[in-house]
Amino acid sequence: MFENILIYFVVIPLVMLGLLALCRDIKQIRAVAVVGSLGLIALSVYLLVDYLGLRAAGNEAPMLYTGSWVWFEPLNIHLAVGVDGISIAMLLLSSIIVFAGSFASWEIKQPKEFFLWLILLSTGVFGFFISIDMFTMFMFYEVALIPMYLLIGVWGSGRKNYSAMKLTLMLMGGSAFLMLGLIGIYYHSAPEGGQLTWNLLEIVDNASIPHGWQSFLFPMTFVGFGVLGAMFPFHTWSPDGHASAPTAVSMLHAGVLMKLGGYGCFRVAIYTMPQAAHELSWIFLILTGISVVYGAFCACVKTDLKYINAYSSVSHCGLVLFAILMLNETAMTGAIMQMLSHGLMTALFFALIGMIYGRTHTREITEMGGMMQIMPYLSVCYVIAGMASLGLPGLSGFVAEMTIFVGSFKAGMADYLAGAGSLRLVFTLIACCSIVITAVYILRVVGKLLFGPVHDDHHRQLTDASWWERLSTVTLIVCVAGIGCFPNFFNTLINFTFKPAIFSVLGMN
Amino acid sequence: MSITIPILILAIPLFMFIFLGLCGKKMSHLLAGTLGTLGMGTVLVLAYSTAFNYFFSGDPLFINEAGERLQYIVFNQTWLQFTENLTISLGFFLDPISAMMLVVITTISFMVHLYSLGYMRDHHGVFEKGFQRFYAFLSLFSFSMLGLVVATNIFQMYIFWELVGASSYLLIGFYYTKPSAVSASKKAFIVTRFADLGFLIGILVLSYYTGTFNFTDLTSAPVAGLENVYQVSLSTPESVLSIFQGSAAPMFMGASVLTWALVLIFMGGMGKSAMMPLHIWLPDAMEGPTPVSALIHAATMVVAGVYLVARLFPLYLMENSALVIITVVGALTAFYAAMVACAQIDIKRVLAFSTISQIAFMMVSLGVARPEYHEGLGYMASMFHLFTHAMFKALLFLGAGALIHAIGSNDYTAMHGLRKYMPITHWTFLIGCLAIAGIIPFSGFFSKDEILSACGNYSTLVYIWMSLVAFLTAFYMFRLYYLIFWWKEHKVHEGHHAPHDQPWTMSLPLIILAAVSVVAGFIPFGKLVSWNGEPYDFMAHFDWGVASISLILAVVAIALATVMYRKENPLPDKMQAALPALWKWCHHRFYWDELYMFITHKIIFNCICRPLAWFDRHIIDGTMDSFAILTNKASEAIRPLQSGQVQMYVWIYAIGAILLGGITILCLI
Amino acid sequence: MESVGSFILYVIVSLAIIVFSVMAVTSRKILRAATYLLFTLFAAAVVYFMLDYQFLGAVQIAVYAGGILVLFVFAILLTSHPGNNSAVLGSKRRILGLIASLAMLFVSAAALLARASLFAAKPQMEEVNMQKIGEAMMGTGANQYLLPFEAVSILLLACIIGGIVVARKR
Amino acid sequence: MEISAIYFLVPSLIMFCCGLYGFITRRNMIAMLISLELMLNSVDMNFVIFNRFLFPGQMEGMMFTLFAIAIAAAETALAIAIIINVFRSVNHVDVRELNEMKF
Repeated sequence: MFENILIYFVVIPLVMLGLLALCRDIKQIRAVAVVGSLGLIALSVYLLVDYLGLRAAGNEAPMLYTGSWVWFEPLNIHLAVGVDGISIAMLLLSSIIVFAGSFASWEIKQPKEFFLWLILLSTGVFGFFISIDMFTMFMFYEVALIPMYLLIGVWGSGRKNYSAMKLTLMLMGGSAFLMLGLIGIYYHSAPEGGQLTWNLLEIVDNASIPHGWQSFLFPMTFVGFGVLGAMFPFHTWSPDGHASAPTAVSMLHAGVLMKLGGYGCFRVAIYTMPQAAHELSWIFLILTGISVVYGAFCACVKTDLKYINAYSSVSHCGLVLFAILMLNETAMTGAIMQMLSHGLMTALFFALIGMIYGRTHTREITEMGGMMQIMPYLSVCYVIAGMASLGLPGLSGFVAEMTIFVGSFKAGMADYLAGAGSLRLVFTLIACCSIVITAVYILRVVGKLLFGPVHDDHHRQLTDASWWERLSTVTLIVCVAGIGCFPNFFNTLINFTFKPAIFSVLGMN
Repeated sequence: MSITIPILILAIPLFMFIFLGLCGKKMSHLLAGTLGTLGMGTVLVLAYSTAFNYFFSGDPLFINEAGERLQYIVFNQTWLQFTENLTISLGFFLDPISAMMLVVITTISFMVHLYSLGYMRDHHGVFEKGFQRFYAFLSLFSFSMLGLVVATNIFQMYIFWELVGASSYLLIGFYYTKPSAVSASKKAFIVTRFADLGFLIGILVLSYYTGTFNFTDLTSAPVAGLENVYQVSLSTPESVLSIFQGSAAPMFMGASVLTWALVLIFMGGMGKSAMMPLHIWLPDAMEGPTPVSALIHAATMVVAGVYLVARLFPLYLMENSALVIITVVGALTAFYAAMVACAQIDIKRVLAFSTISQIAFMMVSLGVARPEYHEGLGYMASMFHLFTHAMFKALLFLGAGALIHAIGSNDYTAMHGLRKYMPITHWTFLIGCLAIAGIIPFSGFFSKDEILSACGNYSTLVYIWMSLVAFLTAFYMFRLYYLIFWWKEHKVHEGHHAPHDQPWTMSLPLIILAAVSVVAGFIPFGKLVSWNGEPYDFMAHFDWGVASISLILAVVAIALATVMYRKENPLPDKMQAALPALWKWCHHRFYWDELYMFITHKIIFNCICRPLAWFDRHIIDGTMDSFAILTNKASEAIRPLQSGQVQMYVWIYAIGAILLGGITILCLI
Repeated sequence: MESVGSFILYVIVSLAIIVFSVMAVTSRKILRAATYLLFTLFAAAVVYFMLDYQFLGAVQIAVYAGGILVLFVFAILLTSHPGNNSAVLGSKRRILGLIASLAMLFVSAAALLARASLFAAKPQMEEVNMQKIGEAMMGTGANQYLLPFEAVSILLLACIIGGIVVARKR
Repeated sequence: MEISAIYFLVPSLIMFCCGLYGFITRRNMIAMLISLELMLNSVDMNFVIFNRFLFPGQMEGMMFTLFAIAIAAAETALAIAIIINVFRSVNHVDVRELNEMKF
């Protein structure tokens, strides 16, 4: 079992948990967190390189590094792991954000407990991305959700109890749907008389879910994951939750956890039930299309920085699900890139907001102004994050959005010309409009918060970023710019891997 | 041709941006400025050598035996691969117009770099705060603009198009503590962004049908035997033609898809080139430092729209209706901007509207270019005007900058009679005015005259309309000139220095640009740039009738301005009183800004955003909360059963037992 | 056929049980209630005697009437303030109690009366003397009760300790 | 006049019902305990009665009662200890006020 490299994505956090429990003072805690997350980054980079090497050597299997160990025999539950390019991209993203998050919570109160929960959460995240067994996947999913309640409830700010409760309950509600869906898939995972399985690869190979069941199970799983992906109208946990969460938790949650939703929608809902995905995608297309513009419009009038960013996340994550539903290779590539891009960018945003909030003790943009004069470093980072968010070329947002638009426009036109309705086309155009609205709310915030005269003279004494804050932001900015400048690397990484899946989906066209 | 020089042309500004952006704070102001200027100077030399090489070396890659200029892709690197054949590449495209643009951009940019060394400091020679940042942004802008013009494909153009917009945003908002500058930069970005939405959709439509982003695939034919070399052709390649022409041409809502795509792409051009109704950002953009206005909002970025249409011109030729739309939009904008320019007080605003009007000239010129009229005179004229306009408008802006620097105000009412104090500025400004008014032998005369004759070939109505605009142009420019330099004696306030000419760093660019403005008209432009690569001898087609009429109009306009504004007199006030409504509307720019404010703030903000946010908080979130409340209520309802009263428990237990027992017993009996 | 004397005794005893138990649960003075309980317990002891279980009757009197009731009296004196009557019962609660107890009464009475024919007259029985009880209690064979006896003794021990622990002043 | 088992069972039943009534209605914990004793006693009586009338040769009912009395003693002692303890901490023994541990 331990000869499989993927296991270490769970082992390292678990070891970190153990070490954290032994830590005596904050220095040791920081050391454990930093060394551990560096280890995770190293591991994921090694995995990336090794993976590319294997692919270059002509390994065409849909998942590499697969391994499977029986866990509960009667229900055929395994601890099954395996990765493709998408999972690797997500693992890389998660490890980077955990790293940046550790630095962003450098001076948190009650650090030991905080980091224990945070690392437990990331255990869940890593476990989720390496699993290919639906049951273990679900288990890790829950492991990632529960610590959120405590992290927000204890270390949060504002209406933290309400927000923590709301977030947890809504996500749990989503998991309820999800569980129904997963169990349904399990009971149809093999042809009559065959051995039932939770393993995604086997389920896809068997392709034995009856059509009628698909149209019931697809919405279940899609909504289940979609709640975490902040799909309209199940997004309201996101503004409140993010507004109350401490910095690192916001980062991790918006940066990685919301991606669990998109990843799950793709990997479970669409991967296993392509027919239903094809037939029912229109419902979710409408919902996600609405999310895209709706989140952006809502962000235009909010005055709380975290609310603005949370609504912006609704908009961007809506774009992820939207692109996935286009069932088009380019759009799906774009969706994965948007996940990466949004993860990094929004983590950067939340880190910066947390740092600004930590100094000014307010998040109302009406109570701040002229931050550029007071904390130039943070302000410049904020402008960069904003530019990434509104899709400036050279930063990650642009490539992701353009890939999505090109792909979904293609899907939309193909539908339209084939006489299959203009829904996709219309919603593609509507989603395109979001680039303008995004510009409006980003520039509104930048203008009010960073530029202009200093609003409050008390703010003049505030200091600029400390070294750990700089490290945290620089890490994220470098990644954002890296994706933005060299998109083709990620494009091929993602694109090469999910072709078989895509073809099985497109085969339905 | 080696690819080192082209790469350096792009890499040096980019490096300068990163270097000055990261390390600028650590170095002295002067060092940063000098480094930036030197960098730009190097780029200038490289770009000149590239352009010279392209135009005059006679290399078979650039010109064929028939003397036709060719298009050459110096390098093309895949940047992002969407599908097997749909790819965004970053490359370097050399053809007549891109070579010409390289010259224009590097010249103006270098002038502005040099000029800013003097401009961006106060009278005591203290550099402004953020001086290094200013040079970093200038470098970023130069990089983006150069990348835009050498784009090998439409998506590369879009990428740099966006970067140009962002650097323009940063530069307009350079004085970020000034709320008006912040809102102007925001406005500029959002308006152009809106236009870019059209551009993007246009690109998507075009690429969906043609399956390519490459300009060469869309507009030109490859030359046999030479790699990366293409014929500049009038008709688009067969592959593209076959998609869009014939009875099977795809239609959408009554118009052909190509028309839609081209009009949408033109919409992007309208945004960047400030065509009505997307022009509102440009006057406000004057909040930026004046050198920025000269670089971005007069000479380079604003002509990107013209360049875009010129780049895709073979496609536009396929769709007459798209060209008609361009002509109409251009003509209306030209007239509107000229009218408004007559009634502005802020000298930079006058110049801004003059810019809008002149760019509209170029657009009209492209719109009226047809193969049947003098081999597409309009295209060549448009490019020529782009070139000359860049020079003299930059000159005018830099001159205005010198005035503002000396006076400390944008308002001509604070100036008046400055000719004695600032002779260099005065003479160079006069040359600029003469050039834009179209007086022989200044450069504007030649280019404008060709535009007018192209219009005359196309339609008399357009010709008369544009001549009227030319007349207004001469009038408002000289109104401005007289109001700044004549009108009445300058009053030097006590305790202030008398205004004086500027340091050499500022004067030198003025003099160079003035010299260029004088002689640029004699450049055999048609030999270098034409729409199909064949040299075009415009002296052979020179229409003396049109030339003399336009010259007469310009002289009459100048005379009128002289009468009205040379000496202080009540005539202007009388005019104003005679046509109060017209003056008011012109002065308020026909209330476009107010209309936009109404739409964005009153309608979109108050009628869409706020209700949506309310809906989200109260309806959607309310529904979610009401689930929670419902659950709570239900639990409250059944909670009293667990009262903690042991007697109640016993009672319930007893009753239950009795019932069960009773039923059993009744059954047994 | 019973003698008239024993029948009269029966009537007195059963009346005593009924009356005193009713009074024990309705009296508003708690000490009186305890006293009525005592009478009820005595009456029960008499019933045991009538049924020829003399030892049981003796234990009833000794443990119940003698031991437990003393505990009650102590507890009452410790916890109630003298002269305090318990509050008049709310009618709602009384009705609830009446419903439950009357329902119980009717159901059980119906069952009893339906099966009344099963019960014949009191059969003859050998006297249950102390020796038999002792043997039953101390033996381990069939129908012998050493294990429960020991269990009860442990229980009582635990109870003593528990009582001390719980009631001890901290 | 035959005194059959039913003659003894009816008073016992009434005693039980009284106990039930008292347990539900009384507020004083000691009074409740008294009611409980009534019920317990009624059950003891039933054991004995059934033993005597139906299985006269055996001793199960009697022994059961014997043990029940012992257990009742233990139970009462413990209950009273608790009651006194409660009284010490809240100064009353009203069962309806003792609901802090509900929910």
